[in-house]
Amino acid sequence: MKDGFIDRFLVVISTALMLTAIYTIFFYAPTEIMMGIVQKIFYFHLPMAFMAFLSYFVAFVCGVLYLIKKDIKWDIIGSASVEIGVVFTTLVLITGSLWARPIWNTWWTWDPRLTTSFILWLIYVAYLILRASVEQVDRRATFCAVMAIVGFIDVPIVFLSARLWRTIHPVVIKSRSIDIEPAMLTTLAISMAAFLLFWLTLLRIRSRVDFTELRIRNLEKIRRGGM
Amino acid sequence: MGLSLVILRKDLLIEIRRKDSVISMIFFGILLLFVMSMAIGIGRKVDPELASGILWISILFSSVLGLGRTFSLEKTNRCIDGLLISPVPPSSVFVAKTSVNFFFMLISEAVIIPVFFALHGDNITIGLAPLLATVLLLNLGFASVGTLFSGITAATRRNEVLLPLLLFPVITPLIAFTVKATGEIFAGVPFGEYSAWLRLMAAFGLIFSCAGYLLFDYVMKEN
Amino acid sequence: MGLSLVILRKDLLIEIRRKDSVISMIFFGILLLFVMSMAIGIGRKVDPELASGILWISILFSSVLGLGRTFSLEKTNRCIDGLLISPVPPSSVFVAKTSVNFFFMLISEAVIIPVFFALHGDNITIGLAPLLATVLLLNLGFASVGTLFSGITAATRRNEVLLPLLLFPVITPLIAFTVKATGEIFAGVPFGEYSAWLRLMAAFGLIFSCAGYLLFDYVMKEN
Amino acid sequence: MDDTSFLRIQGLRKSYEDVDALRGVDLSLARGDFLCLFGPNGAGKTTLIKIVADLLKPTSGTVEISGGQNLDGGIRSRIGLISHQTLLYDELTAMENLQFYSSIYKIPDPEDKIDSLLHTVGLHNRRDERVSTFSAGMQQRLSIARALINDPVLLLLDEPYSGLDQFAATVLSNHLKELHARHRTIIMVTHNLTRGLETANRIGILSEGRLVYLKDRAEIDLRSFEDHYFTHMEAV
Amino acid sequence: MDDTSFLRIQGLRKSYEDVDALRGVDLSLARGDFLCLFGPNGAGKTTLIKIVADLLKPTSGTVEISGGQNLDGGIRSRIGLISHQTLLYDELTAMENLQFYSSIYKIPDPEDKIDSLLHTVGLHNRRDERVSTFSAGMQQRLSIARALINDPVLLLLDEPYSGLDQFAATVLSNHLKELHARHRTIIMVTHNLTRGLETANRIGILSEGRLVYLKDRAEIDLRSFEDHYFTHMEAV
Ligand code: HEM
Ligand SMILES: Nc1ncnc2c1ncn2[C@@H]1O[C@H](COP(=O)(O)OP(=O)(O)OP(=O)(O)O)[C@@H](O)[C@H]1O
Ligand SMILES: Nc1ncnc2c1ncn2[C@@H]1O[C@H](COP(=O)(O)OP(=O)(O)OP(=O)(O)O)[C@@H](O)[C@H]1O
Ligand SMILES: [Mg+2]
Ligand SMILES: [Mg+2]
Repeated sequence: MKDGFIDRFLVVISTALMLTAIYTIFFYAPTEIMMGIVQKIFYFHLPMAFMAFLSYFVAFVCGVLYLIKKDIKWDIIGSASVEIGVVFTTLVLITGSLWARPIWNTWWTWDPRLTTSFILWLIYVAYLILRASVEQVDRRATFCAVMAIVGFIDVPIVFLSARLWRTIHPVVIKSRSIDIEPAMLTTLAISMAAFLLFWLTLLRIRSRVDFTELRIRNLEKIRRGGM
Repeated sequence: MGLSLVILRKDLLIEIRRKDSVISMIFFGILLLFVMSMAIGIGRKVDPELASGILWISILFSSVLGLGRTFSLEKTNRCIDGLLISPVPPSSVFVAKTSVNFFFMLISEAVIIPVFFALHGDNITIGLAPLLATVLLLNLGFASVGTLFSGITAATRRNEVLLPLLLFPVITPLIAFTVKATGEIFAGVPFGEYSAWLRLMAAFGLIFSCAGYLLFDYVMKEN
Repeated sequence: MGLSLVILRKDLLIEIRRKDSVISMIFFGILLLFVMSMAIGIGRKVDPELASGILWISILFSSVLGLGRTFSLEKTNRCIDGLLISPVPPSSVFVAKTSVNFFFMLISEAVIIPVFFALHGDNITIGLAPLLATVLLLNLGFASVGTLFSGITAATRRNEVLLPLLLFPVITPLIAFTVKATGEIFAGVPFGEYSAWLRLMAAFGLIFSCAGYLLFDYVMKEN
Repeated sequence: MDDTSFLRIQGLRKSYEDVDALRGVDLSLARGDFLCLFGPNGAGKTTLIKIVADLLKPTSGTVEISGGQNLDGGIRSRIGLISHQTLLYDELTAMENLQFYSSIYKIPDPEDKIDSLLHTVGLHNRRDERVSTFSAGMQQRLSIARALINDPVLLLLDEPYSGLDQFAATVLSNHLKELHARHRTIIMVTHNLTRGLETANRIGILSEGRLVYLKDRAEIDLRSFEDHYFTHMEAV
Repeated sequence: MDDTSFLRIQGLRKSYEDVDALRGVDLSLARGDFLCLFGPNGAGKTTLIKIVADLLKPTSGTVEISGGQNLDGGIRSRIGLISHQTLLYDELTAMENLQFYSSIYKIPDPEDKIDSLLHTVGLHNRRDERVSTFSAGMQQRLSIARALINDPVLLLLDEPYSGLDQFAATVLSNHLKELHARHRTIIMVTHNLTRGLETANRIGILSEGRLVYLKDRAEIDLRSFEDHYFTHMEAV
């Protein structure tokens, strides 16, 4: 009951925030001089990339917790998180490509940042394939936890290897300063907040589906006179 | 440690009896080397980095054959149940299987690399010591991640297929480091300029052999 | 013919239930595409023939996964004995398995080729009709030789390993024709100039599907 | 060696690398005979069954069934086999397995047949579950249904009772008796003396690749048979 | 539920996706008990054995062996298991298989032990041949030797008689009686009523995931037991 209320609340808030973000992006933020209108993609591109990382981090934590506690809820949250992460990574790849076409005059290039994004995508799609090929619930949860941990350990290594290559992909957010116009920064912040809330909503709803399924299965068992 | 040795000895005995793991790895590696050289190299000057890419793709894809084997061996007749009910700790199994895989890779590399030099040796400087270091570091990383994952995929229905699927995405950084390092070795660059790559490879190997050692417990119990 | 359909239907049913053959083929194909493009393509202009080599190596190596599967399926619980004692002629099994493999390859190509264009599409002319012809001819040759050999290797102890080992040397000509033809298609050359390759591919496909049809009898009885 | 024999095995030998599994087996069965074959582990029983089913080639010797060499001719569609393996597809359900086998035997209107077989082996309520989820005995039961789907005239049974509970075993015994009454030719290998002696009309013992005993059931005295059986048991 | 029990199973349940294989099993065995468990196909016997061997996790409930939960502690090195599979390496010889298993159990001077076990199961003259060339029954025999190599105090036997000829079966029965006399705790699953009733001191029937019958052998009247057995058989 209470959960349902929080969910509905989240949906409303994140929709509102998302609409605000879209408004700010198109009517408040200045149009970039060099790139023109395509630069607007940036406000989706970057938040999506961050949400993807956040998803994988959450999956990692859930993986560790599952192995320690053996509580299936961590598996459910972790896998939901990976699914969302894969969706966002896919969107990063797509938005990036759409952006790259006019700017770099190519859909794809073997730039390290792009390459690493693609590697992340591969790792977590492999996770989903693994998930699909194991049926027993405990076994699947354990393997997915291990995969989520190993995959996440890999993330910094993947990025490290990227830094060591020459790159045409811009590194904006350097260690301390951010070289970006204030209005753009505000827009980015709003957009970021909107995506964060959207991510949270998705995670809750997606894991709710699995929790419900689990409950249904248990109820069915009781009905069959098992439990 | 003693138990790892017992398992290691058994696996080697079985390999000596069947001879097929290492032979397939070697043959498949050479095959890949040829097919790729043919598809890519014909009428093209193969520079050091490209050559290094061809070499490692051949070695790594052929090594997967050996990897999958070490576990499917234990699944026939459910020998793995014999290990699971016994007092052998899963980590000993991990050490044994990683060593077996490391060793099989070494043997097959000892054949594939000379063949590679015969094919592409013209444009390439041969630095034996640094190459050996690269090989050993690569094998460490590959064998430990590979053993962990072959433990996972052995418990699924389609072991031989799923293994490369899981493995390659995760070891892409290792492949990238190795290709880079070897490319520079082949180009005859001084050690100082590529030692960073070797250090990264060592880090990768260490991190993942520890992760494998710790996680293997959970994996093996699910088999 | 009727019997082939029965077996074909069963294989598709099993695939629908497990979903894993086609998915693994697709994923492994993309993985190979990516690893090779990365190892070879970084900082290099990928010309049409090189691109064509990368594409076909990815597709063919991933297709082996599906091939091995169609027979290992029959070996678990020795279902193949069930076929052997029955009045089903081995040639019907051949037709069924070749069709399954042909079909699985087609599905996976339908995904891999678009991804390939996304990665390398810039320097490449897209000729849809001739490409489709190439794909169909390649699949015919590959699926028939592959089915024959998967029948052979299924009778050995290490089916999944031996299969590519036997298969690739035999189909090297087919690969060469395909890479050549596709390279020219990608280069935007007019049909007349590469139609010879396509004719060679068709000849290869026909010869080997007949050979497979005739030889399969002997192969299957040894299982 | 009468001319009317349905199955005739002559001078059958089979050598594997180190072992001579069959060292000259001669046997002839009339249509409607039910032979139960006993023998110590490693005697060559499975090897014999496989050769009769044309799944294994003999080193020398011949098997003629219904006049033709090695199953050529129409007889192939009327053979049933139960072996150490189940010959079932793990990923298909019980129902789908039987449907598949009935279509390769081109059985017209198989539904009723499948239904009644599933009832016989007691798997009717599990018919839509995948075989991989079945227990060992349930798989053996389904394997029996599979072997009977084409209403075989020659039935080759290699340890059909293995894994079956007593209830299923009794059902199988009764079914075999009925098939025997309907003049099906049956060769059964088993280690279960009671079941074997209660159903078959001919009893054989295979030991070290030779048929050392072959008698009509009617002529056999139970006590002396057991003694006989045990004298041949010591050697693997 | 006496405090001296060697093995104690409480409220054991196991559900696979569609099926509830165990629906609450309580059982406690004293050291030296020999329990023979009967039950129809699919009753959950194998599932129970696997859970006790710690090869499968229960959905709920606990198994305590010698006081510790789930085999933790020294007891793990004194467990013997015979399951539906043989747990043998196909490519190794009989001898090498036993050598391997004796080294993972760290058995000092295993030669004599291996020799005597090979004699017991009648495979001494085949000891240097690869397991893959063995017949089904020979593999089962070797599997028995394998399970006994560490002189187990807890022996879990899932249909140990399957595939054995009568001679080997008698040898096994005698060996089990001897182990029973030496106070080994044994759980045996079998469909062979005679063998089960002749060796065990406690008899149970598992049906549809529940232990529906459990009595001391001494209290059992043979006739009435068979009736009892058959009333529980009908359901898969
Ligand atoms: C981990 C994933 C990624 C992150 C964190 C990321 C982040 C960013 C950031 C912060 C910018 C803003 C640069 C600026 O405005 O100066 C940017 C720009 C851009 N990104 Fe990404 N990106 C990622 C992946 C990708 C991918 C996969 C593609 C292409 C397929 C891509 C294509 C682009 C393009 C074309 C630009 C504009 C470049 C320019 O201004 O010249 N990005 N990215
Ligand atoms: N892996 C599995 N997945 C789903 N269901 C299973 C699985 N293994 C067993 N079952 C089901 O659990 C039940 C008990 O199976 P189990 O193997 O324990 O039976 P059993 O008593 O050993 O039978 P049998 O005498 O035939 O060996 C059966 O209904 C079976 O279908
Ligand atoms: N593939 C093989 N390679 C080598 N030897 C084999 C092979 N199969 C069987 N044998 C040997 O042939 C002999 C007969 O084996 P077979 O399987 O026919 O025995 P069986 O009578 O069926 O025994 P069981 O009662 O144990 O099933 C045995 O000595 C066995 O070791
Ligand atoms: Mg046999
Ligand atoms: Mg069982």
